[in-house]
Amino acid sequence: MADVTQVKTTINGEEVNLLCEPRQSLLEVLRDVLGMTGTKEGCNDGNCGACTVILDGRIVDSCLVLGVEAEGKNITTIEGMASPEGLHPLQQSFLENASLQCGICTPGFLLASKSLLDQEPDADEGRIRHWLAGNLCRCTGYDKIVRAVLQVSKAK
Amino acid sequence: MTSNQVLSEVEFNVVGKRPIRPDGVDKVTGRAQYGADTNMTGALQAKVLRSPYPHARIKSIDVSKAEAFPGVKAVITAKDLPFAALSKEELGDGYTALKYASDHMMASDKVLFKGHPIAAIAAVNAHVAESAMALIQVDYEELESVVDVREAMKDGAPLVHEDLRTNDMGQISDKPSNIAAHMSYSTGDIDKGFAEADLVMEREYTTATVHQGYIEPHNSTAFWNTDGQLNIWTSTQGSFAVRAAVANVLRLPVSKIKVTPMEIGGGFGGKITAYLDAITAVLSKKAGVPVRTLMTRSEVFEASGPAPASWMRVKIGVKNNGKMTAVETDIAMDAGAYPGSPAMQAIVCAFACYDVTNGKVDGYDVVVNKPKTAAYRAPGSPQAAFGVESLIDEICGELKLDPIEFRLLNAAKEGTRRIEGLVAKRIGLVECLEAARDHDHYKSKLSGENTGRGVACGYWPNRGFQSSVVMTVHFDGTVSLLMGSVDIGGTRASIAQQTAETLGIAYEDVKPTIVDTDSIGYTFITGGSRTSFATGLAAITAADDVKEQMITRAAKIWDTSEDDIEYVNGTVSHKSDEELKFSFKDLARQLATTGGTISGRSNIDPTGEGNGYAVHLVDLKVDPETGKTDVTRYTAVQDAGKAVHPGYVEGQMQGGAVQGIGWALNEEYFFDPTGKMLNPTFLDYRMPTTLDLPMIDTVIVEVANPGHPYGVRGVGEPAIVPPMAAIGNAIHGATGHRMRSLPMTPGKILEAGWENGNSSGG
Amino acid sequence: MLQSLTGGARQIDCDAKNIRQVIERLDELYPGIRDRLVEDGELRENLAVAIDGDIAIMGMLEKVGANSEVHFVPAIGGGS
Amino acid sequence: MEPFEFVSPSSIDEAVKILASNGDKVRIMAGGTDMLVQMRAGRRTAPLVVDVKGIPELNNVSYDASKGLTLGAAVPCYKIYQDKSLAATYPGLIDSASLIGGIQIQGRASIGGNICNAAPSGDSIPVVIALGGVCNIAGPNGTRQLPVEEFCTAPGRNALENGELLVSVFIPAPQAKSGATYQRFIPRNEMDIAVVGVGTSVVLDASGQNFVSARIALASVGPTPIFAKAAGDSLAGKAVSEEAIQQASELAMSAATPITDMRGTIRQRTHLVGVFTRRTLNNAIDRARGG
Repeated sequence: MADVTQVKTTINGEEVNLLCEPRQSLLEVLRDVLGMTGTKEGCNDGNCGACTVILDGRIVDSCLVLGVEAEGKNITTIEGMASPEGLHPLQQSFLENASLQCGICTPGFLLASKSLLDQEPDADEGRIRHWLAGNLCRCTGYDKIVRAVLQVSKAK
Repeated sequence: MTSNQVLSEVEFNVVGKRPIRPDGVDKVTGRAQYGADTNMTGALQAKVLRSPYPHARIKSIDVSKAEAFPGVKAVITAKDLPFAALSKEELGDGYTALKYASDHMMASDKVLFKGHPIAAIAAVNAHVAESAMALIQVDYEELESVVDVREAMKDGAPLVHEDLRTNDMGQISDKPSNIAAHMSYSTGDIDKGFAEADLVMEREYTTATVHQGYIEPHNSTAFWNTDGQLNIWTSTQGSFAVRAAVANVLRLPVSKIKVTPMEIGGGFGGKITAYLDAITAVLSKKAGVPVRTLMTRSEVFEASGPAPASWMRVKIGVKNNGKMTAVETDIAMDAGAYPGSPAMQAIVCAFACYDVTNGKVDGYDVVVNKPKTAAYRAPGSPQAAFGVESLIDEICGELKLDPIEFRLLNAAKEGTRRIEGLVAKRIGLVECLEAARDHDHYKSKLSGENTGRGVACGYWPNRGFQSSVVMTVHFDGTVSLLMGSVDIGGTRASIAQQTAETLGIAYEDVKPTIVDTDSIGYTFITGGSRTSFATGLAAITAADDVKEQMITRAAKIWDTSEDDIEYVNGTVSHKSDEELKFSFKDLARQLATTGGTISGRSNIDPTGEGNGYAVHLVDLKVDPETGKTDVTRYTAVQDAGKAVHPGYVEGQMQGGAVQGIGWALNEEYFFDPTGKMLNPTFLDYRMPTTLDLPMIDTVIVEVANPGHPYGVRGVGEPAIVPPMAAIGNAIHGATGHRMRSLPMTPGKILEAGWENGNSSGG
Repeated sequence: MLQSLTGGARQIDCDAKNIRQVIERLDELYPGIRDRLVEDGELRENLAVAIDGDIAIMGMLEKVGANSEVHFVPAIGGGS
Repeated sequence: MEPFEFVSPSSIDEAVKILASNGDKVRIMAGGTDMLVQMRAGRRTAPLVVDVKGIPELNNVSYDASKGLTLGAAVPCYKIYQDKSLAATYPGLIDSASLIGGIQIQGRASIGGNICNAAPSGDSIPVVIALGGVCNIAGPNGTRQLPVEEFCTAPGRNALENGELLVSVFIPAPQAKSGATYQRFIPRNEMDIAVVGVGTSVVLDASGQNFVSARIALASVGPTPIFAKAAGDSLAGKAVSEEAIQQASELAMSAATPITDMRGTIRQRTHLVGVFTRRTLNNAIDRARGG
């Protein structure tokens, strides 16, 4: 077995100590080491966005980040999006707008949308479409996803 | 910006509303468990070694080094499948069918496509399994391959299967061929029909291999216990289909296999075939612990089931007023490595939008050295519609006829006999065409240079098939609904709505659960646009069963005859005594002390499915210097019969339209001359992104299906049928070029310009 | 679709109570047609039978009325 | 993926020592967006991966109006386009940085990494060549400079010697009345590899009516990004005109040596070089004029 490295990182506000091999991606670490399966694998080469997480305030494809790179970083995954008080407004909006069909791409879209509205609370349709172009959805044709984000955006 | 219009005549309490789906919260919080999310104690991870060649004979496989690799727990090849030990004599007529099924899962003598499984390894983790794969030594004898469907049909083409003979409507040819089947239907007299025509046009069309493109790769987790029970957890459109496929290949009684359907991350027809389950099971048996196999994205492209490439010739004769006098088509579909393309569906769907007096359709199912194709949303119909609907547009241009008026003049309607012989019942094509004609989109003026507008329509028959539902009334008045239909895009919601409507209770009081194959009766796949219709009917029937039992219970409580009691809108009341009345909840509370709970059940195999029709309108702009097409406006019109949850019906229409836009413009498998796929990634298999699309307008037309109490028709499939022709027709409007080959890439549009004499622009 | 066996006839009238009998009558008229429709006593896998426009689910046992119209049609599965 | 060791040096010296002592066995990783994909696909292997994002000089962005921009090799794209002053000064660079991959990729991918990856289609390379970019390279024998157009030597190969590391890219301060643009042709609108990419920069005279100089570079039409020197030089001293631009675009087309593959044909790519040379020149001229 290959050697493992200790990594100290923060995930959804909790400090986490974990062991992983250098070759394991952050996606593998989340899913296989930590059992956090909300982050999905669609392509494992950065072309679908299903594994999107927020790393130090920026969205990244967790399949293209090594687990060892998480050392000292702050990570938000889909498991950290809702609070005990309830769903994030984007999660609620996705439900109300029937913005998911199979739901496999949904965690990635939600985190990408959250990071957009965190930075640009009044993002318009064009901006939303540009920001979400790294996330593939095959079920919806995107219409209802874009509408759900628009509903939460302050742009009217 | 856009409008979503529902044309409905009947109002229901729950059906037709837009409640939040029961599985919604789990899916927006990452809690929903998909197939890749299983986490069994001690589970191994498996990898599949796949053929690098599209066509080769396997001379030998040596797995000894892989078996010795640290961390490897089991290695299997086709020798570990039951087929290897069964003789032709034992299997008799079933030999070939089992050989194909078993070899498709793991090749025994020949590999027939790049990506064909050769061996599989279960190890402590996927990296170790992958490293060990490199140690398996396979000695191949490369064979000449055949990739193109028409090349494969020629005499002298390399044979994919040496023993395959053409099945010509039940008659088997005497010499081997790549043409697995020929099928043919006709009606009237086409010679006479063409002779009567004022204009006859004939064109050829081709379409490329495309993939369903679901975002979740195939997966399977299996545990074959020492007591002989095999458990499988997998993402599938049909848990019973997986059970049947595994039972067949592993020669097990179905009772020994329990399949638990996990949440499924998209299917579109591509997750019906069980690619991984049997080999994962055999690995588990060998290793004695659970095993999980996950495909990579490139494995999905190379070794699951794309939709076939096709060639077709279409000939249509019309009078000057546009009335069709005769139609004819030949369609050849590439089945991939094993027979089974949807050529039959293609010829049945090709002219189903029209009232055809004289027609002949011929289909060819052709094997080639490519992955075995699978269903993809309305299988066969989109390819056929690309040809037929493009040629109709060309005829309309020639005769200066409005394309919607042309279609209205020829439209199939109730009573129209289709070429395959069936007579249409109440269908909504005319209503869809009228809705499209009257839509602001069609009435608006197209403006700007290099812009075009296209129209096309499409058909899918929809199906019934078996569904089972069990529902139990709890003492608090809620209802647990158990079903075997998996939920790809709102199934729980749609079935819960029909249940609540029938019982006259709140949608929130119905709790649907999708259960394993031991816990419910046989249920056909979620596919064929059948689920809201057939499983919905099963739920309605089971709810009726509950209602009858509730009446019986009330009769017992009131000590009266059941005939004195009626059940209306969730209230059980005495017909002649106004004092005697139970709400559903009140009566449910009484169940505990009057004999216990009530369960309704139904196992049905319904007919009465309503055919689905769609009409699409598209505006687009083509950059004449680059050939790139931008879709600027899109309207999808479709007859849903009755939209149970309009939000998810719109979603099906939008999703189908956008898959069609991808198919039209950019999606295709690139093969090298031997059949190796060159672009097995989402980078180069170019599915549309948010930035490639406008909002997709929808108009839900509701022409009630008489075969369903709420009028429901299937909606999943018709929406992918019209887009390719609609876009091709619009590109003609924008550029003057007729595109007859999918996809209509920028490069092809540029070339069409060069062929038509435009300078290369320098 | 089987006109090569029926000498081109598309429509054939016959007396029968169920599909099995329909096929027997056809086979009497046009020997060989049974093998094209039936395998191991059941309708071939890719074949369905429609009676008065409805796909019959009982296969060979499906009852046929006096004036029923029977069609042998392709069995069509589906995608999404 | 085969196992590897991972080190994260914190200084250039440390990195150079690791690189020099490991020779072929080492891969340098910045954003990892190309490298991890290549390693996973087995196209590149290495028992040792050196993450250079912890080295301060590689994360540095410094702009001096009199000299120019020093862009650390590991600076991710988003930091470039989010920097408002950079966006105003180097809009051509922003064109590239904001179209590499999607937002997720831009959170990790760097211009330096894009250049080192040396793909013929590298989207950042043409405009950096057009802007006169220079690679600052550190190695066992100290530092050296190399024009960006000389850095890529073959598909996936660059001019770094054993033990060397790309520290930063220097881009000269823009002259008055200058402008630069990068545009590419892709079949979709995002998330694609350039079928053709063209980066151009122009310097106009004070009137804004005449070219002082111009540089044009091309992506995806040869084994490496191509500096189409003759095409740019043809504009020097000429009045801004359709003819001059057309002539430059024809020279750019003749500098292109594309192949036919699944992403495009020779004829299509050559044609598109012409189209995008004209489009980028016109856009760069607008920018130079302050439009």
